[in-house]
Amino acid sequence: MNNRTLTFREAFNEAIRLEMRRDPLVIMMGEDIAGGAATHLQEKGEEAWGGDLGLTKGLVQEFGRDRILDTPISESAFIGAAVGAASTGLRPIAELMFVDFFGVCMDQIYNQGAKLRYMFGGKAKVPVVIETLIGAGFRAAGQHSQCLYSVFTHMPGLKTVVPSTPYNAKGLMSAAVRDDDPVIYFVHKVLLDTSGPVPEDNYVIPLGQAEIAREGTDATVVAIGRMRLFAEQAAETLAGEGIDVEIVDPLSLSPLDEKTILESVKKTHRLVVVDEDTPRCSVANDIVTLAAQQAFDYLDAPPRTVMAPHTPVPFSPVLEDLYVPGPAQIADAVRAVMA
Amino acid sequence: MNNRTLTFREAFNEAIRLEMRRDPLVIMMGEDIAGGAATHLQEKGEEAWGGDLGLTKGLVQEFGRDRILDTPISESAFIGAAVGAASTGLRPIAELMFVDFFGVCMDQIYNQGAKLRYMFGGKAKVPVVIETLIGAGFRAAGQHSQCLYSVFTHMPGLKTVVPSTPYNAKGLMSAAVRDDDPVIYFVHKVLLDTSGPVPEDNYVIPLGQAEIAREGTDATVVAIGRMRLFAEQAAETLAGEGIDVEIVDPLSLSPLDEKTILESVKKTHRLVVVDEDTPRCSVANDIVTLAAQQAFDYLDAPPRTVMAPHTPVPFSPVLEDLYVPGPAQIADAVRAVMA
Amino acid sequence: MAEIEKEKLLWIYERMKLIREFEDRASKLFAQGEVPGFVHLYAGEEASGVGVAALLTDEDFITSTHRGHGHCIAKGVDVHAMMAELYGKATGACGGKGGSMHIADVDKGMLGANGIVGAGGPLACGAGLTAKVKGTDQVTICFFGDGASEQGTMHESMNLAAIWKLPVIFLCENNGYAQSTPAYYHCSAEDIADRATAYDIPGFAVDGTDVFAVYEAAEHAIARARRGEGPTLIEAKAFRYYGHFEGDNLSYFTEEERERNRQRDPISKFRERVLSRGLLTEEELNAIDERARQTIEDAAQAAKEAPYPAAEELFTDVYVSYP
Amino acid sequence: MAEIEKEKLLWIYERMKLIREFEDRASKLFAQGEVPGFVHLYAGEEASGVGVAALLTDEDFITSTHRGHGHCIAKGVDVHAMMAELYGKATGACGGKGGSMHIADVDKGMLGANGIVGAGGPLACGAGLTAKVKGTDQVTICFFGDGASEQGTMHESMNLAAIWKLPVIFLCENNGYAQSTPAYYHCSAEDIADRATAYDIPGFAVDGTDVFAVYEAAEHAIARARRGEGPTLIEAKAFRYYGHFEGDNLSYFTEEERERNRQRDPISKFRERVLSRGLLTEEELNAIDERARQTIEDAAQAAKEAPYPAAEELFTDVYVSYP
Ligand SMILES: Cc1ncc(C[n+]2csc(CCOP(=O)(O)OP(=O)(O)O)c2C)c(N)n1
Ligand SMILES: Cc1ncc(C[n+]2csc(CCOP(=O)(O)OP(=O)(O)O)c2C)c(N)n1
Ligand SMILES: [Mg+2]
Ligand SMILES: [Mg+2]
Repeated sequence: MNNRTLTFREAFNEAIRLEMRRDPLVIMMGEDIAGGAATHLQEKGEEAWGGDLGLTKGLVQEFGRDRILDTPISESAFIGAAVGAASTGLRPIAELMFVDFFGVCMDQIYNQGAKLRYMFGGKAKVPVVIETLIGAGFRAAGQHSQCLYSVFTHMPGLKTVVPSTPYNAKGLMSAAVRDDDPVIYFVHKVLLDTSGPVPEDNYVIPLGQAEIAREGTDATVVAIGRMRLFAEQAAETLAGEGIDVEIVDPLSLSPLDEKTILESVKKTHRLVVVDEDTPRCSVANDIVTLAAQQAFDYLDAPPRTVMAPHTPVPFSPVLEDLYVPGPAQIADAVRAVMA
Repeated sequence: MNNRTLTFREAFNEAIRLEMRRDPLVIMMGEDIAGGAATHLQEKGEEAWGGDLGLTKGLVQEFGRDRILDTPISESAFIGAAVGAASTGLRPIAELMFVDFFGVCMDQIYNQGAKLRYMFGGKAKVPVVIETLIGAGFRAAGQHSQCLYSVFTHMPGLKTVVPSTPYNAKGLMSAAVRDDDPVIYFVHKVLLDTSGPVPEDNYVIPLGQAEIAREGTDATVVAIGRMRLFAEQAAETLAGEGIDVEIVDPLSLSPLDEKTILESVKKTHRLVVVDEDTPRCSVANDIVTLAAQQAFDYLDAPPRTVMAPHTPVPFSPVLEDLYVPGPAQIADAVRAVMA
Repeated sequence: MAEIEKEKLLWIYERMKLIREFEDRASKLFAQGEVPGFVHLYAGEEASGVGVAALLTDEDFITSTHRGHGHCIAKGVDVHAMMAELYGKATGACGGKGGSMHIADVDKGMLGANGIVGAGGPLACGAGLTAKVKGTDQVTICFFGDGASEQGTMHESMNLAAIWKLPVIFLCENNGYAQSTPAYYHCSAEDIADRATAYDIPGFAVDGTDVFAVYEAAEHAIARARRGEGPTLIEAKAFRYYGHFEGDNLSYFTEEERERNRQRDPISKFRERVLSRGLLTEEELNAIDERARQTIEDAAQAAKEAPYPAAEELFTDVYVSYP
Repeated sequence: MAEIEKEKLLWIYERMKLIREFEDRASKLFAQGEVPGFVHLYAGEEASGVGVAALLTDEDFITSTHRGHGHCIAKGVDVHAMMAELYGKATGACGGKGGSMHIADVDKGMLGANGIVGAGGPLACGAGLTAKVKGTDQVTICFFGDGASEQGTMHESMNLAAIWKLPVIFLCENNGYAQSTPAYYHCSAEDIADRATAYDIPGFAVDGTDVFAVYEAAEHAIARARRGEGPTLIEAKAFRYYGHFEGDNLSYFTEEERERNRQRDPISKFRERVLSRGLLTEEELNAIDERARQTIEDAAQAAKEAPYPAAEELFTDVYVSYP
């Protein structure tokens, strides 16, 4: 039954479950992902948490504490351990609870995990997955609400994916676990409770393949992660105005599916990029640059970007709601490139 | 005598010396910047190193060990200490020996130093300078040769500067020390022994102000840091072919002098951006995006970028020389936008 | 038991009660959907924050954690400004931009709650360095949790403070858990205080529910720091009444554990002590109870009615200047 | 003194000599401009790398540092491939892409020299985790310096290895300096081995110029690790003959210090011991000297003549696959 509905959280969890059943070399580690070692619960075979936001619920019951490892608050040590384990034969998944914490462990990710293979002349591989929460909307303030996937996308040796629906969340996780390179998998916290159809079989969505979320002819909107949902809302509004928008969801940021993006732009002649990350040195600017360099003669209007401002994420609900790009700004940007 | 000649290293050192004389609140810390605490040298008032590449030679003799502090190999602790000291009344300069080490201390830089002011609602300021070595050319391999200024430029709350000559190295350091925001000051190691005229007085080059390194009418080449020197060589060659290149050196990446860049592009109608950093989520793509969005109708050809490839920096001299963009590639890119 | 004059005893009790009232109220407001975000409550740990703050002036500094309300109140941050910050209102301590995890008051020496575990260590070294360079006798207290003791920043900071002889007291509040993970699982050391040997500095483990014990240990450490002899590590063993953050149902606590905790309540413990020793009277304590309740009541009311920040505030305070 | 059979004694001496010859040659080649980049030499520290490696098989792992030549040779990495790597030649251990600071040979369990101080700690935990999950008896040796002991990663790694009981031996090579900064300045602990108490694991400080002492300590630690009882911290106190990297003139060394170091030479020490005890003969040792000299001579010659990598190599090995 292909129209079974799951939440993003359930789809994510199911992918890990199926991959861990498939391959005994897959293990997982992170803070509270088993849910604390509180003995009275262990005895009852129960778990306390299953991860801060419940992403790993139930995994420890099925796979036990030898494969689902709670860690101390030592991101350098355990994410580096995942890298070291990957280069010696396991296929670890490590949870960096919030991407905002990359500042305490980035060396192990970008100088070790990403570069060992190159520096060793191809004589090593590092099949590790690091999954991490991103994004604003939780009133979690400046240090728990960033996107930051641009920083990881900048790094040679890393692959970066940003799922947007339960369906692609599952397929991209299976692909990431089976991939032989380090993959950083970004989960937007606001998407966790969204739901959609998810097949039961263990399918894979190849890394580096974008998805046409909506076919259209008048303007191309490239929208990353949660922004895809807002782009779809904006497209509805614009349809009412007779503007037929095509929405491209890259899914993978590195490798980036340049072909699909360029084909769409060459068809519509207009480009708007929507990205919740801050503007400087962003994936959005990569995509504008791609179009400006390789579809220059096709563009009928200057490409637009709809992004968060160059500010930290504010706590106050009224300010955070202004911080996050929304359907209205997307619609305005499309109208502007159509003008 | 305004035509006194200094090396980049000497100019950098002189700026710190003059600022430390000017303001007793300025202190400096880093690994081996005093030159080790070897007592027999202390007694003789001598220093051993004056920094890994001699940037801080002589400072400890003049200012003593209370203001020039050797540190353990604890980047999080001492760079965080510089941030904490800045927010409580000092104006510290901290040396992150090589920018490649940002992965062990980024949290203190981007989550603390960069955001305290915003998160505290403006009730703090963090006048800290972090100076760090960047760039390939030293056969220093994958973990000692990166640029990475794009990562810092991405972060709201940070200012980033990349000097290119002894003259602007001195003026930008004085400006950085006097600035009330966190400034990351990037020194390309290959530039240290280059020399040029440097006035003796303590002058300032305002942050956010680009420099027209060469006036021209046919094409705009925006070149960052060491790349400016290569752009100048390419411009000589092209002049011989009747192509009159204008070279813009941004000096500051955040804030970026968009006005000067746009004026040049609107004048020449052609843009080439030269950046030693890797291409994804780069400053170069920011500048292409700037032109594509705000000078779209002025561009007569697709903007080009000349950058390092999306690979780690290789050790082998033959490979590293291929890795670094050079005058020939810059000239080719300019010819291409002229065609 | 430490000799503490009556004025100070009254101050200590009032601060502890203010914290408890503030946290109980914050918990209700979160449950009612009045206050959003990640809210980490300090109830049960009042004795460590207040026991140390009793020895500080506004000139001294503290660095805090995600669980910072108690540290703020102990250091004298205005509870009205704090409550408004929890709401994200313009009248908040940070104008609503920081929220519970980033409350700060630099003028009061409170260098901020912090969303990053272990991040306070380096910042505390910096505040200590300022005092050392300026030649003042200011001290800095670095509060951190048992879980934070596994973060590399704390190791680096204690070593740096030790070799530079910085006037910093590292105060580890061991409440037995890092989120749902017990200290006996995440920490290899018997006592976290044992780690002082790694830096050749004094280390004490004290009952973090006994304000007199905390006060006594802190008194030695602070005096040592003011004399320029460097840092001390103090481990205060306590517990938390609430979940890791509001929304956590504490499923990992046993009933015995909850009961044991109730028996150790720092506020009841203080009351018994001062009453049995005749240091304070029922009337004095009850008056404080009533005042604390009223103060928090007013703060919550005022916060609820206060305005949200103006839209422009999104863009201000990123830089001092940015052309 | 540890009982070591003759075969092993000969092996130990040969490895130590190979390291010394390799480093002396590398120093000359750098001075002649033949070998570029940052080159950190191990001469003086041979006993620690070899004393531990004598107890390992190719199945066991080691993580190394920027000063990795000695660890590589001790673990059995081919010196021809190493020398070629220093030149950046196609025949190098990493095809010329890594250089001195990144020599690796995963098949030999050598997980790489490392340009980042302290980065080996987490990687070593990972190798230990692989052995634990797969249920093998492989051990991992994490070599790190005195300076690295101040890096947060080492603290986190020792705690993680302790609570997970990983088969990892943390071997701190204390040569007295981090670049030009002496350990007595950067390190607050009396002995770095004392830090074992912070993790409730065994800790030993040994004479790192005495291969027998290192062997003995490592024997206990490795047996413990293979039994699944977890990590051990060993501090081997030695010195380095050369500067921090080639080009450093050692101005921070006193003449007395240089003389003291010469008196502690690990290779002479070994010779005296085995000769005085009649375990090996002059002839046997001299034959090894000659063989080592010749091997390195040949390696240098071959490396000089080897081809550089092809231009395409710049773009290969970034990913296993990248559409
Ligand atoms: C670097 C980092 N890692 C993880 C987290 C998520 N986190 C927030 S609080 C916490 C537990 C902290 O435990 P402890 O230090 O004992 O403080 P407590 O919550 O018990 O007061 C964790 C894991 C974080 N905020 N920062
Ligand atoms: C994180 C990091 N910080 C600083 C450096 C620069 N650096 C390279 S080696 C070194 C000294 C290391 O000292 P130690 O650990 O004692 O090893 P030794 O050189 O004495 O063998 C330093 C500071 C680095 N490579 N990585
Ligand atoms: Mg705790
Ligand atoms: Mg050393």
